Amino acid sequence: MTKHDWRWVAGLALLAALAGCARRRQPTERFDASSVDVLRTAFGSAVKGPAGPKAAIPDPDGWATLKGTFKLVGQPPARKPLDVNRDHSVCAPGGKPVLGEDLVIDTATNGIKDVAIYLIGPHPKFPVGDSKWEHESYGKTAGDELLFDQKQCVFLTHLLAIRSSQKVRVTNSDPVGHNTNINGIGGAKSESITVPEHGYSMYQPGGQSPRPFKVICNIHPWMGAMMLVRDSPFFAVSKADGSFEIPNLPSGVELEFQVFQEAAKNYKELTVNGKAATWEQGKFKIKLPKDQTETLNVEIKSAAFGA
Amino acid sequence: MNVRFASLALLAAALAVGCGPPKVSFVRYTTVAHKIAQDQMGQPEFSSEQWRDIDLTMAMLFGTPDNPEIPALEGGEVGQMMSLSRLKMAAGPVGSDEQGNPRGLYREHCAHCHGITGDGAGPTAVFLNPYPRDYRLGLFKFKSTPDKLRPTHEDLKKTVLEGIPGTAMPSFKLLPDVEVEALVDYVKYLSLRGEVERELLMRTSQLTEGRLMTVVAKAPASGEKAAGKAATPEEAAQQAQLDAVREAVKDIAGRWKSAKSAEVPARPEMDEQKLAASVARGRDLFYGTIANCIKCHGDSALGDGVTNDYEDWVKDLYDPSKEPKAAREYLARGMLPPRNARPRNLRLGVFRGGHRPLDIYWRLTNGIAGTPMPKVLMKPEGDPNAKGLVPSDVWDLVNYVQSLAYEPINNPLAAASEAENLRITP
Amino acid sequence: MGRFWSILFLMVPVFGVGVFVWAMADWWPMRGHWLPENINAHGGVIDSLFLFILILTGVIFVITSLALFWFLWKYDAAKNAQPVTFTHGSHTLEVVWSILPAATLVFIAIYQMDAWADAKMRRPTLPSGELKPPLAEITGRQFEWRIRYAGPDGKIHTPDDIELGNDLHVPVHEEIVLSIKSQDVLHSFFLPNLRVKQDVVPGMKQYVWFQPNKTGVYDIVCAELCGWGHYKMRGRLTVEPRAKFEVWLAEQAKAQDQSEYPPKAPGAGTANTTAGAAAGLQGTVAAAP
Amino acid sequence: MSAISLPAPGAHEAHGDHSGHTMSVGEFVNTYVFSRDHKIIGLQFLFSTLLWFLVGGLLALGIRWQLAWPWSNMPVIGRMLFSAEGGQISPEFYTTLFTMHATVMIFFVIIPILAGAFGNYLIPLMIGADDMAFPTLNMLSYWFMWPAFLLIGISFLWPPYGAGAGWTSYPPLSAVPEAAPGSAFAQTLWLLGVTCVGVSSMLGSVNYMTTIIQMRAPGMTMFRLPLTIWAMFITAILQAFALPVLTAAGFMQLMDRLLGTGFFLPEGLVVNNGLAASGGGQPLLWQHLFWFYSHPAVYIMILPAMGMVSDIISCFARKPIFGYKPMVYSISGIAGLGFIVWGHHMFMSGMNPLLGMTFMVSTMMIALPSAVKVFNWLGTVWGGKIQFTTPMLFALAFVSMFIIGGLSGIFMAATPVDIFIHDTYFIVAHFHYVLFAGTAMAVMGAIYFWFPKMFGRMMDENLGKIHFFLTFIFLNGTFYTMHILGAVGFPRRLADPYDYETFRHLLPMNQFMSICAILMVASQVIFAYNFIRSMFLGTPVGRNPWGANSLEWFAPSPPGHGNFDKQPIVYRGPYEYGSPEVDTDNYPQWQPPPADPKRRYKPEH
Repeated sequence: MTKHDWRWVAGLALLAALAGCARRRQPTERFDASSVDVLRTAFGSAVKGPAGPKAAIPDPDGWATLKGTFKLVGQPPARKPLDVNRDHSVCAPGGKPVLGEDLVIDTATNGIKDVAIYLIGPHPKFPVGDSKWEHESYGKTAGDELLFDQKQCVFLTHLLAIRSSQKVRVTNSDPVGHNTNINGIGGAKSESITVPEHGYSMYQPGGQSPRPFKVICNIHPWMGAMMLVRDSPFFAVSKADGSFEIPNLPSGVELEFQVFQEAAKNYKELTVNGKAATWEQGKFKIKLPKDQTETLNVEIKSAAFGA
Repeated sequence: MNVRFASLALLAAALAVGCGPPKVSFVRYTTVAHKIAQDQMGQPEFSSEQWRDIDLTMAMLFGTPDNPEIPALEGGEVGQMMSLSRLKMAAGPVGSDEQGNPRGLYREHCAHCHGITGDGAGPTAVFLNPYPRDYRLGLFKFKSTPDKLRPTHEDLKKTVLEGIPGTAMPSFKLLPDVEVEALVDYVKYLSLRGEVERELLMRTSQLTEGRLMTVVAKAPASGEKAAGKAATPEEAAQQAQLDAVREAVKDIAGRWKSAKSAEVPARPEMDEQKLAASVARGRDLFYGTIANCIKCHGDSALGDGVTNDYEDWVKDLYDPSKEPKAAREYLARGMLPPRNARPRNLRLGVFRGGHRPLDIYWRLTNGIAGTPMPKVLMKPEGDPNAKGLVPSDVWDLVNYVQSLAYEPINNPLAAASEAENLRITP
Repeated sequence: MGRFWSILFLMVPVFGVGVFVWAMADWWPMRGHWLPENINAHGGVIDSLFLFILILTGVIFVITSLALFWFLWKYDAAKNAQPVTFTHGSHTLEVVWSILPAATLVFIAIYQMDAWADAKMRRPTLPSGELKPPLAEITGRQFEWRIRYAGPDGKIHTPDDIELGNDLHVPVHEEIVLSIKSQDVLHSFFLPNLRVKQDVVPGMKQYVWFQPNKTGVYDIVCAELCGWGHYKMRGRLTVEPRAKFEVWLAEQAKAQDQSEYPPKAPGAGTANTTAGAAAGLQGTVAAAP
Repeated sequence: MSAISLPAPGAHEAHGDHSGHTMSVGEFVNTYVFSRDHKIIGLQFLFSTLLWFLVGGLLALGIRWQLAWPWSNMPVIGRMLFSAEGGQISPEFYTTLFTMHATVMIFFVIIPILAGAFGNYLIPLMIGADDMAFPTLNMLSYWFMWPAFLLIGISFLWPPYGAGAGWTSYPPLSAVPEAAPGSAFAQTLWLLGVTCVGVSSMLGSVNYMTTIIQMRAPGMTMFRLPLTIWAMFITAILQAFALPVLTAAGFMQLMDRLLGTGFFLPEGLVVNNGLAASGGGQPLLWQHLFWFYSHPAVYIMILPAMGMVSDIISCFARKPIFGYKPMVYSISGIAGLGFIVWGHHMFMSGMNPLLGMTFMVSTMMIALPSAVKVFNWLGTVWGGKIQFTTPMLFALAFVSMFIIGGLSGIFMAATPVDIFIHDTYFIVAHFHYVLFAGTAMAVMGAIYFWFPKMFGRMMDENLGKIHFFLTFIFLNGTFYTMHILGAVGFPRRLADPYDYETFRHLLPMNQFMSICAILMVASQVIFAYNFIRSMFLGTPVGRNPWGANSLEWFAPSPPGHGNFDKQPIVYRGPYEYGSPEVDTDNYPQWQPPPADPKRRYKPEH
């Protein structure tokens, strides 16, 4: 056949393409329909009794302490100034720039502030009040009321970690009204409430959150903080020098911890006590010897913060 | 010559087969999937195996747009939420069954805005302001329950019946009650479905092996089950997977079950002067720092206070004010171009959540879920010198807000702009 | 073939008239394919005018069409032997068939002026001779009809107004005046059963009036393109006896005054609102602009 | 370059040296693309408009689909257009469908095919000129259509696939970009496109007027012009006077949309929570300006058809047109009155009801000349020798259908009745009887009639008759029933009228109409096949296959460049069929009168 015929075919193809047959489709299910029915029947008729052999969790043999520091290796990324666009007199007196707090490095020690480290295993749901797992020292603080203050349009606690049984007293030490918008996730309840000048409101999380969540103020959109709510009392937030300590942890069993830092992209390139390590999704497992104090000196490369 | 005819035939075939009426199916929750994949797994997308698991599980739980299913939990949590017969009435293509009962109500009345999947992204959606609700978050603005709690059946029904004044959501008051019920149930169904998909995505990202449905056992012959003989390891593994899913569906369904309207104390009866006084008090509260309304609604209640904020479902994905470029990757995945959340202009007298005093009281004391609108601080019990409002204060605010629309200053041109068309009278 | 084609053109008047007769006779399958029931005391004249014009034009249609058929049949070249009539026209004929239609058309025009004036110009008046104030104000917006009744104080545009969507109730056997306006784009307030239609234009206040003489539920249609949801602007008009109407209005007043949850037991403390609404309604009738 | 190796049609008749060698690209472009020859331009118009006719027809089928099977998946093309919602037509796409259907049919088909295609092709031939007065202007008048084609064609590419405020594009709906999906970018394209169409018609009309006044052949007095030419002449005048108003209005709306002026937007308008409009304007102003053009445009869309029908009927009745001068006067009368009746589109618009009365009278009056024309056509058929050729059948169909279309107009003219049937399917039936059953039938007839002149070959008569029969049946099945719907008050432009109790029971009727519509469009395939096939394989014909009188048949078929090989001299009017002066039943305008004075024909009076 001749060149001319090819042009004709090509033309038709183009036409078809224009007509839209070549348009990208939304992806749809890719699996065999039969397995759906199988699963549906199985789902409907749950096997009563023990569904297969569950790996029993051994009990701890006593108590131990986990402490350590988080430090930054390399050039700390500069803190970005925030866009203060109202109530300047209160929020930025003298027009001084307000800097973001998602990553605060202590210039002296290179310590990383506001790194949360909290227990997530072995129990998927922590046995609250189980004396084998929860040291009695924690009993006293179970119902405590914690302070969450804001001054000059800055949340004074940038990352607040609490137990789901505890209460938070959200106070406002500014002469302007704020609204505290707590975007709870998981069991932790969300609540957005106006906090009048020098007034306060109470927040009761109710349940635990799988990971820290945002607390913002819609009236002053640049304000931001985070909150972490756990059933277990085993969590800590690193201080300005990057140090943290979790006392009275159950010992002799493999515990799993989760590490979280707001600005961290990943936890792949770490050195833990001098040895290179990788914590996938910030998780790591550790077994603490009885009545010992285990130290974790963690160094995170500034690359992990996209610097 | 015959090449031409051949290619013509080819094109015809392509048209008939390739471009025939499409198979209607739920679309994936691509935006959130991208977000989760990035945050939790540090990769742009879920793998196709992970997606296969999710799709499979979703199909197992909720069926298809043409043939919906209710997740079968022993507790029947979901069964109490919605009835399958009503769902079938709302689902499927438009038409009617043998008995002449309507079918496909959702696609007749809702889908072109809210989308087949209830993602609030139907073909008409992009032209509307505000955008239609995306059911998949389980967040609804105008309801009687506080904070971000789920709405009650009545809340959703009211919205369907009355529509949402000031938006493109029309009233379906003129539909038969059974059809409205069907639609409300279907909205819940889509909402639940979306929440579950979101949850499954999150769980998948958390799983160490990253797979949700690794084993699919063969269907056990009814005889074996009856014999009650122990489950094979394969079945056991499968049950373990399903337990996880069950748990997820359970507590999401639980949120819907626990939805309960907030109580509202009766508004004090008032005569003219009392009302005037109450309005005056309300005005002070409006400008005061306890209720702090002016901050967002502006010094003259025209809704011009904070106008550069966004709603939560945008901020969940990315922060438009900080990283506007991130919009591209979500727009590519079906997000509608984000718009600012604008505080209501209270002088129009249009109340989207209803203009009954009750509704406005609820807006004030419950906040508006997903938006910057917070709830007012009620005076905590047992602390006399703490700041906060008492119900009568809230009623003052309600009265003031209701009176705003009628302040003569609103429309100085009312007379001029409504020149009556000339009429001759005998 | 000439015969065949002539017959084809004969079919035009045959079917043309047939279809209309069929529809008017309400025979299957064209049940209800005719003017919907008229429940407006002033609407009859429109129907009769419609029929009058229908008959008039029908006659002309039949005559001309038959003439066409007959000429085709008779002067078919294949069948017709005698030579063509070589004429360039006839002055008299031209004059005749100019004058006749002209006269008829002018007559039709003049004949209708009164009906038009009644429908669009002569707004009903109170016994006092003043213009009758509107019972309700109807605002078209994308895509619904917002309906405002005066509340207890009897004035529209006060905080106690009764505001509803798409649900208009009017008392039967009364001159009803409605004020209609638009909030955004053009709409058209169309009541098929009342033979009422008026475009609503933003920035322009207009009135429609009618006297329903039959209770029942009827459609409110939007008859001017107003956007993608044009077809969704369906309203409901309920015509009911005065007493029922006032009860209904009182209920609405109460319902939209709800300020307690869970709601009080029915009956308690609703008397004042009921009375108020009823009184307010009297007010609307009494008050004059 | 196989296409290029075609010999220029007619060129070899004018100067045969061309026919041998295949022409260079440059020559090809000059001859067929940017040609100044009125015949080529006419054919260019004809082909473009026929293609758009197809598009418009498909859009109409989209509308009919939704009305007959609301919200159900559209077969075959459903997925291409709206896979988003599973093959359903979305409501905003429905508004686009009827808007673009009207726009395409009116601005891209009817107006250009009458004035552009036939006006261009016939005027010089019928008045015995060798070309238009301003050939370059003429070429521009075609090439100004292309910006319009492109602008409006582009708007088909993105949702909602075109403008959606109706072809009347009433503000505020059209002027506020947020008001309707189609009112965003697409509406701007629409306004620009329509402006380009306006420019094109303006160029054409100036050219036609000059040509007809200046370039008639010797002996061709004004009252010896064929009625086609008279109609074209009056149409040109109408266009020249009415168009500027539309163009101005279009620009005002553009400014309202783009520059924030407030010609058509009243105070304090907030639509779809968009930005508040500038305000201070009046929506009715647009309607007045728009209809001041668009009502005369209705006659621009029917007068040339009337002219061509007169020629065809007279030719195949083999008998002089009945009342030539009254015909001319009534055309002029329609044109004159056409300028003072626009208000009858606005009886319900909120315009002062007093104006309604005056417009009612003038509107009633405009029915008069139309009546006169109908009677004259009947008079022409009476006492003739009727040849039932395809063109004749279409012409007769025009008369028969125009009677219906004309009479149904009286209902709308009667203001009280209009209260009920305004914006219902009654008006849809009315203008489809005038424009489709009327003009489109006439155009079909004209194509069959002048095809031999255009291409030197006959179209197949049998296929033509089948095409006519099917079209005639199905068009009545589609449009006549619309009167009945209108009587029930069935409104136009509703994506789902069955929401309303009042109209729910009309669904079966609509399905019947839609089936007829689909078949009607399908039967045009016969026409397309016949047209294309006959262009190459039809039986070749001489200069005057129909034995007609007017001058174009004096030229070769197809006429070469410069039209006439001999200078035509005109001795009489174009309708002297069956004259006693000659023995043949036709008596062409160019044929000298018999030498013998006794044979001369003396009119009675």
